[in-house]
Amino acid sequence: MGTQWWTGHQLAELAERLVPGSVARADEVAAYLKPESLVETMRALRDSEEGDFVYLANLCAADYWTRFEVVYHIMSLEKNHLAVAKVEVFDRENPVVPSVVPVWYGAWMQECEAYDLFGIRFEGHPKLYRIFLWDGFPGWPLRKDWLSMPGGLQPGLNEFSGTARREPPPVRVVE
Amino acid sequence: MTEIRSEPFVVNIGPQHPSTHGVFRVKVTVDGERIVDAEMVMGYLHRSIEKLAEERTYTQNIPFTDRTDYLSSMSNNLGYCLAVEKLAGIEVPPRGNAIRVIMAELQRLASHCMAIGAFANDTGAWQTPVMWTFREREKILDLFEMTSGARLTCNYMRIGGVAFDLPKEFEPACRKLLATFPSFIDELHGLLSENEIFIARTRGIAVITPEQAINASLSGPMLRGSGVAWDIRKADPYCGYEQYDFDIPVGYNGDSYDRFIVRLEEMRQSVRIIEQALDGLPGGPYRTEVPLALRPPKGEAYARVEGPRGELGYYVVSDGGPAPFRFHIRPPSFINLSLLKEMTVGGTVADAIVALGSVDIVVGEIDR
Amino acid sequence: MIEGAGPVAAFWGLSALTLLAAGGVVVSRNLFHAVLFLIVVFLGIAGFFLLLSADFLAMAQVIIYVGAIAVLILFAIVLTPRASRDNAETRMAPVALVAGVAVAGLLIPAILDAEWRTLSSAPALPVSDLGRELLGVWVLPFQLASVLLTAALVGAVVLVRSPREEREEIDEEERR
Amino acid sequence: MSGAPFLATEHWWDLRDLSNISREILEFLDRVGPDWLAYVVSPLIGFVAAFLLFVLPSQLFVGVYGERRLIGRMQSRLGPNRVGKFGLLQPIADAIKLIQKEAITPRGADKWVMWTAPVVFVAPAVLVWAVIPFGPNMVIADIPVGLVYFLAITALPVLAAFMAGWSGNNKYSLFGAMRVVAMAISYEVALVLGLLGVVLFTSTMSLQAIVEWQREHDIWLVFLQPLAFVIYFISASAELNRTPTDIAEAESEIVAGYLTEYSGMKWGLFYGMDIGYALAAAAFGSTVFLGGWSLFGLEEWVPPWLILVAKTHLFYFVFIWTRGTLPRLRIDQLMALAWKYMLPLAAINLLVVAAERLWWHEAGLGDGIVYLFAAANIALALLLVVGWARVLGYRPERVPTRPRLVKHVGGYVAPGAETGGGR
Amino acid sequence: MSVTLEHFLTVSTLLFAIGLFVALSKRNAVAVLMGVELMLNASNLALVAFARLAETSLAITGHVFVVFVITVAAAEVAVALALAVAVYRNRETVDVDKVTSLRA
Repeated sequence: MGTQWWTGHQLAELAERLVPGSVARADEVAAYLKPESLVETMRALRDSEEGDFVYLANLCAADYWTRFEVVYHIMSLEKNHLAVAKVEVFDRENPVVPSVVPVWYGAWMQECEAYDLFGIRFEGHPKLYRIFLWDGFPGWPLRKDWLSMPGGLQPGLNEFSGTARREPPPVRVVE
Repeated sequence: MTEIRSEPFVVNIGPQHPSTHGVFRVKVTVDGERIVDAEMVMGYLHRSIEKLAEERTYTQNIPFTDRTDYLSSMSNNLGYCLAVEKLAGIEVPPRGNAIRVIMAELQRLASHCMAIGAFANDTGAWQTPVMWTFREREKILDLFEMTSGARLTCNYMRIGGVAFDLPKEFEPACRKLLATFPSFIDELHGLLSENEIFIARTRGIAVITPEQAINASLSGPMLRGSGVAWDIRKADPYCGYEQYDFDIPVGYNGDSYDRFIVRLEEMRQSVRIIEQALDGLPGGPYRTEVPLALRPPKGEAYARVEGPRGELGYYVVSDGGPAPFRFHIRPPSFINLSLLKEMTVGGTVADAIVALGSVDIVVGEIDR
Repeated sequence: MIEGAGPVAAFWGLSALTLLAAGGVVVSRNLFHAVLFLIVVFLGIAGFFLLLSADFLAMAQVIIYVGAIAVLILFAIVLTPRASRDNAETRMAPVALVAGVAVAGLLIPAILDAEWRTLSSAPALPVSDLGRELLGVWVLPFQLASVLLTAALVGAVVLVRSPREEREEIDEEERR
Repeated sequence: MSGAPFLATEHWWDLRDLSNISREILEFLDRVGPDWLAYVVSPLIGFVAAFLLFVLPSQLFVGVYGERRLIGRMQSRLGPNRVGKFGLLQPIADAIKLIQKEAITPRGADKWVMWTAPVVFVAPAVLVWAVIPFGPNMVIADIPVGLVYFLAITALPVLAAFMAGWSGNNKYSLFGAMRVVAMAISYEVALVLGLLGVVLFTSTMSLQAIVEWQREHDIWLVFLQPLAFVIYFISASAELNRTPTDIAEAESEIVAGYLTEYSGMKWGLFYGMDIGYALAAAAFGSTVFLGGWSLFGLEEWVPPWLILVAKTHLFYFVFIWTRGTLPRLRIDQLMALAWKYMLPLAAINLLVVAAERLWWHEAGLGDGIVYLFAAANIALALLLVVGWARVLGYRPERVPTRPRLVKHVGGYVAPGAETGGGR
Repeated sequence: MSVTLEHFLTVSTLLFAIGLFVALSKRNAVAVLMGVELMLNASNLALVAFARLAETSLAITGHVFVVFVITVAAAEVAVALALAVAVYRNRETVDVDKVTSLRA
């Protein structure tokens, strides 16, 4: 009865068995995968008999000041279990994570959203663009250090100088 | 003959168009009547709710969830409250759970009314189905008003239960509604499901195979229409859904018509669930008292409910403070749109409208 | 001979309308406008037919010329791109003008000069007579005309079929 | 059809036949005025009478008000009920509102074409009424080719719609224009073929004579020609852009079709004349198929024009009804309906009628045989419609209208693995 | 005041001349087709005028001819427009000056 929620250790154990050396660390909640072998691991998890993670329930990013986390909630419909995988990125200037679109097409829009709001570039995404905000929007609004717009500007169209900026502004790291 | 260079031209469907269900825009490239490319443009309604929620307490965030999917505020409230309860380890009393189930299912009825009406409008039925479904939806909104004081953005669920107990008048009014609702569904069945023109317009349009549907993370009626039996109320029961007896409707080949009949059947099942919940409505408290400025322990929680449009998930991260550290909504209609291009390219403009209508999007939820 | 104030006024009005509209076909720079002028010519000719008590032909003129032919021409104009919608003349325009003036200049004096044997009273030409004539004396040409029409339609369909449609059809057959 | 007047009197005050009063006026004018005056005044009287008695009230109060109230009832809402008693003045309020509105002409539009299109649209709507007989003596121009006249005149608004769509410089408008032309050309063919069956039976193209024929034989042509009637109804509703076939104005797809760029009274003319054409099509249909102003002898006591008005509005009610209930077909489905379905059926119908007609006249059978023909034709029509649909692959029993039901979750449900449901 | 056969024939001739000019001078294939239609209409007018006004025992024949002309015109338009569209698709032009592939 009910979905069986895997602990991070369970998932880490399976992932390590399928793709050796793919897990960075694991805790009670989630298994932290290494970005280098992410797509390979995810594909193995999807195709494995035991895991059968055919369904990507949720993909989102989170900002923990020093690092970004990309969270994958993956699920099996037939076996009815759910596991949480995470990828950590420490580069705030230019965060890059491999895209899992080749594994789950459902990641397409959610990766665009994470890119739009966090600035995390998903390498291998067929068309990564700012899905909600316009091109040239200054900064990545869901980052913790995005408190107001650069230059002290407040959100609001009449406050904008009019010249749209193509490049994201330099990020102010608040530690 | 040499290859003919046809003249494709771009037509904007939306953001201001009679059938885009809000400020949503599809840029379609057409060659004659046939669509060769489609591109979604969204974000017109982006309010950055996820960012705003990081600066308010957990209880203050409940009204935000009303305003994401404004057609099913109860389900959104419920999903968020479940996530926070999971995070803070709060138990909900049985009466609260039963009331939540009743409200969520009523909300599903109301939302499907809207979805079916708008979908019939998209196929070109001149306002009649939408007026009929709105008539029934009004009765449900009356019940919401009776209980929560608001019709659309109810803000009714609370962390640990619901905001108020059911008023005395609720049960007779709800039973009266439930007594007439199945006949209304039969009426819709006669008006639309067995209508030859409606079948001709929707059958075989925007077909999604089960493999595609699963791979693209579709959920709700979109997934079930493709023949995949998946319903979070059954798979991962919350609020005591395991006590109720109901079936999962699944479609045949995943076309627009299947998604429509799945929604229609879901309304029948919802009526069944509400009847059972009303019959077995337990007494006792309806809410666990939680401090107003709730400080859940450090950690994260992902809770999901079967919203009218599909898997409605809330991912909440707490850093021990009074406000969520990260607040993410997994909006079903946003992800259900993933396959829109595959559904529309190759069909005509009229088919694209039907395909978009069968997804049942709410732009407030897509853009948040 | 047609007499009476009404018919004569109608004749002069129709003549002016038709010829001016024909002039409009020549001078208007926009091909779409030219077709609209052409429609006015067609309607004027239908008016002439009514004046000459050929009711059925007038109606047929409106149905076929205005309802079908003109609309088809408009359709073809919309199908071709904007750039080729002008109504300009070629370099041969002066020659064509000479030809037109020559035809008019030769024929009109001849017409005015000829001794036409005209009727004093108009013959009655009901539609049923036309039908009997068509299916009696002229039945063979009638059949030929229908064959021609069919052949023309088939030819038109074959001509405008695009390779994509052909490919689709071949694919479909192969699938079967 | 002048014939012997069968109405009781010829007094001018006998309003059962309105031609009495107009004849009085014309004779009076002939006595006092110059000889051309009567010629000028008589068509004016015809049009003014037709407009005052029929078109204007029908258009305003049945077309606009009645249609909105009726559709309101079908949609379980009230409809307009604020302006005047029961909202009866709503159409007038709408007209005033439309006149006040700004008539916008987009910058890239072809101004002259855009401004003439409504005029081209309105003129035929008035001209159509010239051949509709309102009573034994009440027809403005009883021309021998009235039926063809109707078809010819109704070919003109298509042109106006095309002009409107082309001139707006809008992609939706252009879509609408292309669709309206494609529809009109396709449905005209089936329509004419269907009406030929009627002409074969009555051997006349004068509408008055067709009504007389139906009166003499005591049968409506709808019973003799059920297929032709159905084809007429569908084609008329297709050419009028009424809802099951309103793809030219398909609101949910191409906003408002060829009317997208129109506003104010220019739009109002299109809107009003849409109803005018619908009424004209209803009047024509009731004249040709439903016995026109005759009602099995009752027309000798009841004013015949009232009978025609009643029949027209009944016919029009069916238009409203379909509009209120049916979804819209797609353009390729409509084309298929016209070419693959209605055209063959119309051709078969024509053959059958020709054979019947030939047999009737060659064998010298009496008039009573029409009842036999009627029974045969109705049975044949039903058979043909059902049979031809089957030939074209119509299998309603293969369409499940209820989903399958399963008890437990778990991935894809193969056909046959479900636990309940189905059709 | 009266209108005679000559009047109709004159109008018909003028119309024919205009049609000839249009057919010979226009650059656009569709416009050429329109000129041909004008000429056909002019001849129709003459035929009907003869049938109504000239002294002949075969008056109805004029009407029969008009029916044939209208039929042939419809066929011609269908083919000509199809040609114009096909030529446009292949060569991206409907300019008759530029469609000269038959020239050696």
